[in-house]
Amino acid sequence: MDVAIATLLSPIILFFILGMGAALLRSQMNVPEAVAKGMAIYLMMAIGLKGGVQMATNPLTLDVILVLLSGIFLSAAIPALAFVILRATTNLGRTDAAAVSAHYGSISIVTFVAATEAVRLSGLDSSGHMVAVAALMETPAIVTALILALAGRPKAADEVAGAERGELVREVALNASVVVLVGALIIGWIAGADGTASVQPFFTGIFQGVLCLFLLDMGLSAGRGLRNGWRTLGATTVGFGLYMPVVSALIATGLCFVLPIGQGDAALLITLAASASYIAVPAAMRLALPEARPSVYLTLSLGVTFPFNVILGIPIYIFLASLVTA
Amino acid sequence: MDVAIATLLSPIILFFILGMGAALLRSQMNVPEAVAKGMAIYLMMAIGLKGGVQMATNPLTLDVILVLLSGIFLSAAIPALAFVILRATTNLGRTDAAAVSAHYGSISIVTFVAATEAVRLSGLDSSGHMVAVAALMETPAIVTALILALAGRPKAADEVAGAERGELVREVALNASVVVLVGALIIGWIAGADGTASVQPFFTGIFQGVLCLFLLDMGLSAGRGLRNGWRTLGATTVGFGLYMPVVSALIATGLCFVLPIGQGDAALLITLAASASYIAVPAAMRLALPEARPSVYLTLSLGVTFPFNVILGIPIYIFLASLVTA
Amino acid sequence: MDVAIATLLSPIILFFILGMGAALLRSQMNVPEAVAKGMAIYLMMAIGLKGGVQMATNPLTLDVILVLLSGIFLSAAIPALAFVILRATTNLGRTDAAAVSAHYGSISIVTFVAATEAVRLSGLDSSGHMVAVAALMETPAIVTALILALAGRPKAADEVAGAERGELVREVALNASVVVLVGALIIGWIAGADGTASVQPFFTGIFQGVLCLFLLDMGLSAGRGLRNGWRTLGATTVGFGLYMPVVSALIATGLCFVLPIGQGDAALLITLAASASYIAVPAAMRLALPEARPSVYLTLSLGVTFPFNVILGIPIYIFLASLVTA
Amino acid sequence: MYSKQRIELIIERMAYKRACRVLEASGLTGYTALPTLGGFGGGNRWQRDTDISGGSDMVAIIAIGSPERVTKALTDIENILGAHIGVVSVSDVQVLRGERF
Amino acid sequence: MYSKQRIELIIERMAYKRACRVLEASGLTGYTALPTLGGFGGGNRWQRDTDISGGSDMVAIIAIGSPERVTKALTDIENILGAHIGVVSVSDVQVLRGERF
Amino acid sequence: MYSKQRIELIIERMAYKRACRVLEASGLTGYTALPTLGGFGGGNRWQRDTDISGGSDMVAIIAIGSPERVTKALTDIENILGAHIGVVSVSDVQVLRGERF
Ligand SMILES: Nc1ncnc2c1ncn2[C@@H]1O[C@H](COP(=O)(O)O)[C@@H](O)[C@H]1O
Ligand SMILES: Nc1ncnc2c1ncn2[C@@H]1O[C@H](COP(=O)(O)O)[C@@H](O)[C@H]1O
Ligand SMILES: Nc1ncnc2c1ncn2[C@@H]1O[C@H](COP(=O)(O)O)[C@@H](O)[C@H]1O
Ligand code: NA
Ligand code: NA
Ligand code: NA
Repeated sequence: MDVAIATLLSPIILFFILGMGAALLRSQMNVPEAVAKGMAIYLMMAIGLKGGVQMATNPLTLDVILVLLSGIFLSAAIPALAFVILRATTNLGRTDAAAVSAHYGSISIVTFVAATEAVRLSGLDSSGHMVAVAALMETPAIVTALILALAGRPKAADEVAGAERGELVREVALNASVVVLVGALIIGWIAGADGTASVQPFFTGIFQGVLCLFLLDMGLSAGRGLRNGWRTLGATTVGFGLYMPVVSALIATGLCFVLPIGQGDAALLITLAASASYIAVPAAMRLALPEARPSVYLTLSLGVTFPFNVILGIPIYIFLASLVTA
Repeated sequence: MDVAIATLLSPIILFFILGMGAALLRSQMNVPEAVAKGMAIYLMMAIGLKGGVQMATNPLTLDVILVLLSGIFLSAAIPALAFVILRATTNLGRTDAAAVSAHYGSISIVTFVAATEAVRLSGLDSSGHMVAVAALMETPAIVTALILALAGRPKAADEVAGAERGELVREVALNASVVVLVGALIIGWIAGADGTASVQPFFTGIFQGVLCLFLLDMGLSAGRGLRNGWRTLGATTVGFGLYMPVVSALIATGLCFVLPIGQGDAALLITLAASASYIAVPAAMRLALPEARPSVYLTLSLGVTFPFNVILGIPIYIFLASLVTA
Repeated sequence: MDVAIATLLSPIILFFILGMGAALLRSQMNVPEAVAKGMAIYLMMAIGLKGGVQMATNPLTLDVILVLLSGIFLSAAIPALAFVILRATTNLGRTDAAAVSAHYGSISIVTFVAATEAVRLSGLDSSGHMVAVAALMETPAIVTALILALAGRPKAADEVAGAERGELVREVALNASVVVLVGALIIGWIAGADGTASVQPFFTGIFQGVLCLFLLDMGLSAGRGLRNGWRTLGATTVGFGLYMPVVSALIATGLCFVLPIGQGDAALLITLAASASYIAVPAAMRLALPEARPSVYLTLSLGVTFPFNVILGIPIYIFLASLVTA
Repeated sequence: MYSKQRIELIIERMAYKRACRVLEASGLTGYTALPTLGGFGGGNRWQRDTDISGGSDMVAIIAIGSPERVTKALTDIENILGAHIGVVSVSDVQVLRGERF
Repeated sequence: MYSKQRIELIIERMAYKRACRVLEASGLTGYTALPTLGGFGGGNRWQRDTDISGGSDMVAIIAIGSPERVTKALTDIENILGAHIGVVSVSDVQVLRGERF
Repeated sequence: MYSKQRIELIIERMAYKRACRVLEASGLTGYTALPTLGGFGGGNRWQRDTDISGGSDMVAIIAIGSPERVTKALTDIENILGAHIGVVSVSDVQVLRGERF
């Protein structure tokens, strides 16, 4: 409870709420796209470096590898469940349902960061390899979702004109967040704490502050997404955006019971499972399933699930993690 | 005198002069719009947070409320005086004169920040609620100016096609500077010094440096505004841009004699009165008085009054404040 | 050798390699132009300020003036040699060869910064006036190259329509890097260590980190330049991009033997001679020699020579400097 | 291919929403707005970057539609351009999938 | 002056490269892409700034070419627009140096 | 509505000011410049973002004016395009308030 309130009253969350409120009140203010993109790259560099430096001091044990594999499993499995639920409870077609489910299997790196802060505020420790888990969870969900979407098609659909072999793989494997996150992780690993000392004022010192500005923008983005898009979503679809993260979190919690994982890391793994992508997966869906409607999956992931996770979800996930290790 | 020289030789002012010089010499260099907008949001967050944290420790006394009300009064009253002066001494029409006067009633947050630094350099204290005063002074001037502009019209003008009820109110009450400044003030107030400690390296540590970069851009902007626009202004209008800040400052000084206010806060209130808006008010004027010429009010406020205030005005206003408390 | 490895494993260089690798693998990721431009201005302010503050404490001795003059000499002389080599060994025409040679006489400020870091890592000292040397070396090369290009023309070419007297001089003398670098140098000189103390967290504290982000972008830029452009270059031209920096470095090393210069400063002067411009000179060439092909000079300078210098060249140049003072 | 018309409205940014409302009200099914860098008009040059006030910022709006809807939109656009800074031009274009416009 | 045609293709950013390949394959000698700020279509407004996902981002592509090449490109563009969000229009223009197109 | 012409000049950024001077000198009453993202020409693709040098950056300039002024401007534009990278096209448009152009 205290954690929940401390999280809610941290500047990061308050700026998110400010942005969301301003957007819902139809303020015209905005953060320039270029600045938001620049901050997104910065945040991923910072997270990657931090994770890499931490990993440099801890050997890659079997325990760690088990957690990495669990992440991949969650990312690949959750979309199947999400797809079944969506087809059963909403009026989304096969393609839309598959596209939405890809988002819920994949992860949101900002939710991950917010959870890392909340974990720290709760006095728990988390380890650097959770960043690697996050990176690994980005893409398996896309594969599952494509199988689900294409399974229902009578025969292989004709290619869109101008499509090129390998463009989807390149997009999925070499998008900015994979390149920067994994790249910075490796750089942190190579350079270690000593080698990265001179860049820490930038990547650690001002990190929390930049996050405030970024979350202000996320709030504007989520609020506007919600205001423009909620009409295209039925009530059951909106409902899905609220309970699906909890469902994923419970599955991850179950898994944590059998994993050799600390409380802090468990909270992060649960959060990753619960979080939904809103940058990398939408881009991949536009290439792979262009007939799926972005207004559905973006509104749901960015306008419904992201605010839910950041404001209410994270304290719940930390609580779930405490059950595991209790 | 020493203060004046110390202010003039601070990197902030020197970078402003550098930018203005480069623009006047027709250098093509520029700071990208997106970066400038990003910095503007950053500066307002930082100022708001700082003010909010300070307010969290000081109760909202009657003295403070009196200062807040004085700010509102100054913002509402100065445009009336400015309007009369402009109509009497320049050849500006009613609408142009009203639009210009709105700018002089409202405030420039960058001038405010520069004054805060100069006040600190002079060894004086200022309090967090001056940020609230600044926020409150943004808009009353617009109301006064609209009354002045519309009073002269035979009957209510036809609405511009596509105009929407409430758009002006939304623009004025929810523009970026109001949202971010007031929002950050409240967040600082809620989170307090402890809650904001982790974001201080970003919002306090690098603040002065970011200000240098921002003022370089302001210098380029002011210099270019002046070079392109001065021909549209008559000599009496340019003169207005130079003496009006001093007139407003004197009025505020008079008010300070009867207010329960410290020397540092007095210097800031006088500076606020003397400063002229160049972002929020122009935007409101384009909506409310589109027939007023932006080349007049922008050149005056950004190209004449802003440089005057930043380079020469602030030391004068600090001196005036010393008279009040002497 | 140790220096070479330490340099190679510093985060700055690793991020450069990451960016270059991502571009060569055809990743679509990019850093927004506005952010890159903003960082470029920041870096030049920081370098200038630092140099200026250092110069404030050291008098401008005859020794320093000799080094400044040597920089100007190198910038003016190297293009003549480069031109002769290009005409003899490649199939570039007179105009293209002159344009390329201008780039190699002028300097790359990012290479300079990377060298400053490597010099520091090697435990050597460098002095603030090397920033002034860098600034002075930007333009003489352009003059030499123009003379070489125009000498071969039967008579003065007709002006391009819309060309204006003085536009080239303004572009060369007042481009962003000259204005900011020289401006910040003077500001650092005036304000000194005390006056700039409050801006140091921004301009010194986070400098190394910003450089990482900037070099990630440089890597993307260089990699893409190379991938798109190498086909337009013959093998001898690519070779020129690899050996010319070493040739220039050797000339500068020779000069250092007769100059009153420390080891760190010698390393920087050699690096400046070896580095090639990719922003200021291309812009000047578009105005002065529009018929020269940007795909040639940009690919060479940004795609070949810059990576060579940053990854392999700098350790070589530090080694050369050690010979001088040994 | 179907014959339609293309409106190109270059208008100050503060009036952008007003223009949007007018275009939507006229029944046009879509439009796209593009940013601008600078320009010249009334004897003055302006430039977007380093104009901190954004005061002379313009947007270019492109809308493709049937001649009737375009004509309908133009009346209100004329009204907007009476008050706001801007320029409008109309040209003939051919489109695919004509039922969409 | 030579008579050519001008394609204006407004298309979602993720399909930009596909459109480029199609234009190049049709033999067109060049095109230029412009950024967009926002727009309206299918009853929804969108705005580029502060849409962190970039999900509704569009680009405007302008290509000038001979009528034959333009016609050739349009078949494939029609195919792309069957799957992707976008609008295309074609108009007549006059150019200098007609042999370049 | 009045018949005018629309120049669309896509030109490398470093030659932007030269183009502006030419347009102004020809008596055209206004123009607007738009940023570009990337493009293709002479067998090469280019992309604005992450081209640190800005070397291949282009701008698109739109100017609406009377046929005489447009024709006058085109002579000098042809001269500029002899030296600088770029493309120009002219089309017919209808405008409101024809006396302004
Ligand atoms: N008639 C039109 N004129 C110009 N742009 C359009 C038009 N229709 C659609 N668009 C653009 O294409 C996007 C998608 O439209 P739609 O396919 O109708 O959802 C819109 O958001 C606009 O940016
Ligand atoms: N046919 C065209 N249509 C539109 N833009 C073009 C065309 N040809 C060239 N361009 C633009 O002009 C630039 C230079 O082209 P080029 O002069 O052919 O190298 C290209 O990168 C494009 O941005
Ligand atoms: N003839 C024109 N062609 C294109 N854009 C124009 C034209 N006239 C004006 N503009 C644009 O509209 C703005 C305001 O013009 P004006 O209303 O003449 O002051 C200019 O700065 C240009 O961006
Ligand atoms: Na997930
Ligand atoms: Na004021
Ligand atoms: Na050199």
